Amino acid sequence: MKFAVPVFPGSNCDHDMVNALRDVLQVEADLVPAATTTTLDQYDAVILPGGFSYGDYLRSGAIARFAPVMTAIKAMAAAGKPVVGICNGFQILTEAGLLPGALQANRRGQFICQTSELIVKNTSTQFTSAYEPDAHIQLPIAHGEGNYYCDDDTLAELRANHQILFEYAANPNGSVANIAGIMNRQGNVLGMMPHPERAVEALLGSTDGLGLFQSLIARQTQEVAHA
Amino acid sequence: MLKNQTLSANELRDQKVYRDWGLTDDEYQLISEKVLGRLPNYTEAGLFSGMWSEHCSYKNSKPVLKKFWTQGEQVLEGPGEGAGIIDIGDGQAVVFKAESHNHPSAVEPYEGAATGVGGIIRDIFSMGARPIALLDSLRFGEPDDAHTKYLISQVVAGIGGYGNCIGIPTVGGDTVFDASYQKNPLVNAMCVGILDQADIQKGQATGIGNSVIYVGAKTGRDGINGASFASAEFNDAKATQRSAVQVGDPFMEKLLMEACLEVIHEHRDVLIGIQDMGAAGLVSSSAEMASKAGSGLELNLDLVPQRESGMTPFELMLSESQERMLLCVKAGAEAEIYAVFEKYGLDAVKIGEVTEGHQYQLFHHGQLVADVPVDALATKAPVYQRDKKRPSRLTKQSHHQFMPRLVDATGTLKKMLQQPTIASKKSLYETYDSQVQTNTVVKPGSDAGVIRIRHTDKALAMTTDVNGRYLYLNPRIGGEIAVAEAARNIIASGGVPLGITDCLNYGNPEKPEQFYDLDESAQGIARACQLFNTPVISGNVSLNNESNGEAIYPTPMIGMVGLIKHQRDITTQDFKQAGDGVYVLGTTGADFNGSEIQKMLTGQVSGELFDFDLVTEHQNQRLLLRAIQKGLVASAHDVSEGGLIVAIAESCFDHDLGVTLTSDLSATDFFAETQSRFVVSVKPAQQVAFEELMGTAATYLGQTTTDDRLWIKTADQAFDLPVSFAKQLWEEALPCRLK
Amino acid sequence: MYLVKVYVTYKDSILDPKGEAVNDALHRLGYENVQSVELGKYFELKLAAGERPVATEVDEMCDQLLANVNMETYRYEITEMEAL
Amino acid sequence: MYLVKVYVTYKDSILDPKGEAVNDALHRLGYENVQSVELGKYFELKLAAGERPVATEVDEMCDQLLANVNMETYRYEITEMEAL
Ligand SMILES: Nc1ncnc2c1ncn2[C@@H]1O[C@H](COP(=O)(O)OP(=O)(O)O)[C@@H](O)[C@H]1O
Ligand SMILES: [Mg+2]
Repeated sequence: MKFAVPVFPGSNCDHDMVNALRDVLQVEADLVPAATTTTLDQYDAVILPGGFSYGDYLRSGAIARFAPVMTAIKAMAAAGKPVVGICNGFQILTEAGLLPGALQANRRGQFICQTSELIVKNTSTQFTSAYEPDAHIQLPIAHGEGNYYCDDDTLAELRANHQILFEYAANPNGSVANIAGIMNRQGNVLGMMPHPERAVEALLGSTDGLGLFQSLIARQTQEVAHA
Repeated sequence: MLKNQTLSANELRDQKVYRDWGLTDDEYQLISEKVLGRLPNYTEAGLFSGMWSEHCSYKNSKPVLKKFWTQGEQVLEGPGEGAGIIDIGDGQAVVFKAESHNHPSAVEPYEGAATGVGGIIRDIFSMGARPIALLDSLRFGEPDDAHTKYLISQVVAGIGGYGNCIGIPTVGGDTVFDASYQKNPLVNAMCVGILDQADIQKGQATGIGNSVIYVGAKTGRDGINGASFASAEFNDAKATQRSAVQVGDPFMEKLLMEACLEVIHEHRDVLIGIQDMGAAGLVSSSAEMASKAGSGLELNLDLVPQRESGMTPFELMLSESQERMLLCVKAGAEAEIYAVFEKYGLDAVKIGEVTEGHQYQLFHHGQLVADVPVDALATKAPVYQRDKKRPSRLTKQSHHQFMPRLVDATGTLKKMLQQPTIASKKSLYETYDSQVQTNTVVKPGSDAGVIRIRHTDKALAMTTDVNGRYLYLNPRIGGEIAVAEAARNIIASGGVPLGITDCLNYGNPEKPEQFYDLDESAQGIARACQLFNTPVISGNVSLNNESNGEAIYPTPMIGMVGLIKHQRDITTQDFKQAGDGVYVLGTTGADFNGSEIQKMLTGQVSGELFDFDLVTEHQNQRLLLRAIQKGLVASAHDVSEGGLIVAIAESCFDHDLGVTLTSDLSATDFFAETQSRFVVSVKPAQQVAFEELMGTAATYLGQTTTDDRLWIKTADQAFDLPVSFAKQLWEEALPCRLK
Repeated sequence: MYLVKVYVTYKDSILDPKGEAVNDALHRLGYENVQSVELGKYFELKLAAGERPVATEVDEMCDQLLANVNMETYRYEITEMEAL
Repeated sequence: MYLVKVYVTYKDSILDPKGEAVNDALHRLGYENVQSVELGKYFELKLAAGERPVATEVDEMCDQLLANVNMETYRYEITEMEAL
């Protein structure tokens, strides 16, 4: 299985993601420049990494969504391949309209870096199948604008379709309905504020992020076996 | 703001405008009579004012800095370059340096702190290293008045704003509140990087005809002559003559860093030298690069990328616009270098070249606007041996050792845990991304931050420390203690101290009593460094931290890095499990002058500082390190401000464990700040081996428990309170005060 | 040449965390009269005349980039500047 | 009750990285006519009438909190609102 990790100007968790994929999960992963990459056909999945694309100077993700690589990412999403956005990646996916809602400044207006307890709300997805239903997991968060907002109708829809995958056990940022991560209706685009790639080695404090990558890899391996 | 840009050399002399830029009459005369043999023109005088400022020339502090110990076989690059370098084996090296941004932060706290961080990062990557960690050492007034609260929130936001965006984890620092810093807050930032020794860069410009290339942000009228501003004392009248505040652009710096590292790694055959533009901007970077190489230099200022129109040579040369670097590149290789920067969307422009001889020549609109010897700018500033006089606060000092009278041990502890300097700094450092780059093994909250070195079994421990109160009572011993405390934090984390960087924050050195503090403490630092084998490899001087004639406490911030040889040795301060034995390593004396409890009970610190023995300190440190390396230690925490009781309480908090302890010491003794001590916990199975190794150096106090109770029976009273309550007081004190 | 001033604010239904923070800070400073604060963005663009009507261009720029139409609304004023 | 609109922008000579970023983004999107972008803040405050003149209060709030007078300038408009 081969992952693409686009590097937007200002991405800063791009190497962390590739290191997690290659060194810990032993899968192939390439950094691809957002400004010059126009196709991702050779990849099985794409993960938009965290950071401050274009400085996040207007709204986080607002400028990045026009980067050339986004056309390729949209094509991947349309083709049903897995598209994951972590932190700034999530912000980019909402700005690009691949996921509903938006991410606002944290309720207390400050950047927060801490370990958050999350509840895995839906484990029958390609992103979460390795977790136990309602598992409580520990993942780091590190963001200034992670306060998820959507209107009531959208929230009702997210709930009805089980699109909410991760909820905070103790809401750190003011997100609607404690939302930490959601997927699209089709179930192939995931966005989440917490950083699973920071939780794949016991030395660094938690391995609870492994489940997400393992779910994805297992699903992909199955598909290959079926084909 | 900068009026009279058209003054002639004679008018400049007659109106003595150079004085506004920080040049003295003597210095001006020296330039006119000895250095140039003629009157400097407006631009030239400006160049000298920047280069001969304390910030660039160290003219007041050089004789003091000479006393530092800078050798040590581990040192690959000592003070002098952008940052120092230390060998860590396997062909790798660690690079670190600290920088103060006190004055800019007092004026504009968010941007002042942010650009301080940006500047120190450039120092590190200009050496060829990838920055892997940041630390910040902060001193504020008591967090009571609205202005101090504003400073705190803005400084912390600025540090986080820059570090978080560029993607370098902030893994440590220290924060102290004292009225001494009310008008002169200290904002010191430290950056640590690692590199392969083959990639070490120098800031030099050699080879006649080679190109000088400007990269990064455009030059504007920001921070003009900031170097001499930073070197001047604060007073309200001067507040009006500031030039534009510098604004940091961490996004730009991220791109600049990646582009420079790419040039260093992949174009090393054509890259001759690289240096950041820091204090005194373009003039300092270019003159230093040429002077170090013994070259001449010629720059065409019309080619300098400019953000504003109509900038004069004076402004262009002395602007401190951020996020700019200067490269020296082989003639003919310019296009190759431009291509790298273009990829990152950055300006890269040839603005001049290395010339024969030793002159520094600037052209503007086709005219030669400055023509001075390079070395005169870079190395020939006068050096002042300042007078030194023992301050009256020391000559009049009482020999009496303060003895607190405790009627209520538990109540005193509760109050102590809420002192701003003792209370948890979590609400501040939680706004820093401490984990980006996924190498952070120990986040802020323990004695030192620890970063693993990928693909090896090694890790680096890092800390910043200094207790200005101790230096206020005895600058020499206080200087020794600052280094000792930093080393204690490294050792407690399982590391071997490698070396230090420093920020020497003092008052006005022209006052003999202030110079005494600087000189004495430097000698204390030097002695301790030699004993701990921690050479000074870089640092920074910030003088004139005074307002209305009143200086801050002498505050030489010590930034120390240590090497942890095996990741299994990484140790943190928190007790790990119930049933472990709790020990104190080192002896406790009745040492209260300068202590937190003296401050808490009397509102100030006074009297002669308690005794301190470096040799004992060193022995205790070695002993703990051996115990850690033998795998005998579950947790280790150095004892510092607040004494033993605070160290024990802090060790309980992370895992919500209780303790049941007994001691012959009095409850009062638990607040003593005797140095050279650690609180250590040991698993039952290892207690015999631990006690054997320690001999009489460590004393058994009791055990950790699962009970929510901190219970210590002392010779007179007991400390007794729920750990959860103690933790709540300690964690909520600061956010509550800062509201 | 045109000077375009664009104001971007949150839609009514949306909680504005930054505005709330400013509101609280003003209260702490003793400005008890403050009833509410909204914090938006204010752009000043200089635009050369092009082939298309300025307003069309500005509308597009706002929809695409300057505002997030999920949560924000915008309005703008266009003034023609004297040529220098 | 008053509606106060406050506009905060950078002073000349102060770097505006946010405005630069938006300017570059607009160019990349093909809006070549854009000559410059400045990005400032826009506040809408609702203020109950108090003892002191509104303008005095607003001036103070701007100086103290809403603008950073080291680097920013501000201007404002005050309109009296109909009681509801
Ligand atoms: N400004 C700061 N930035 C980052 N970390 C900080 C800061 N201030 C304090 N800390 C962290 O808080 C913890 C306690 O600090 P301190 O009391 O200075 O420790 P010590 O006394 O052991 O040197 C340390 O982990 C330190 O790194
Ligand atoms: Mg410590």
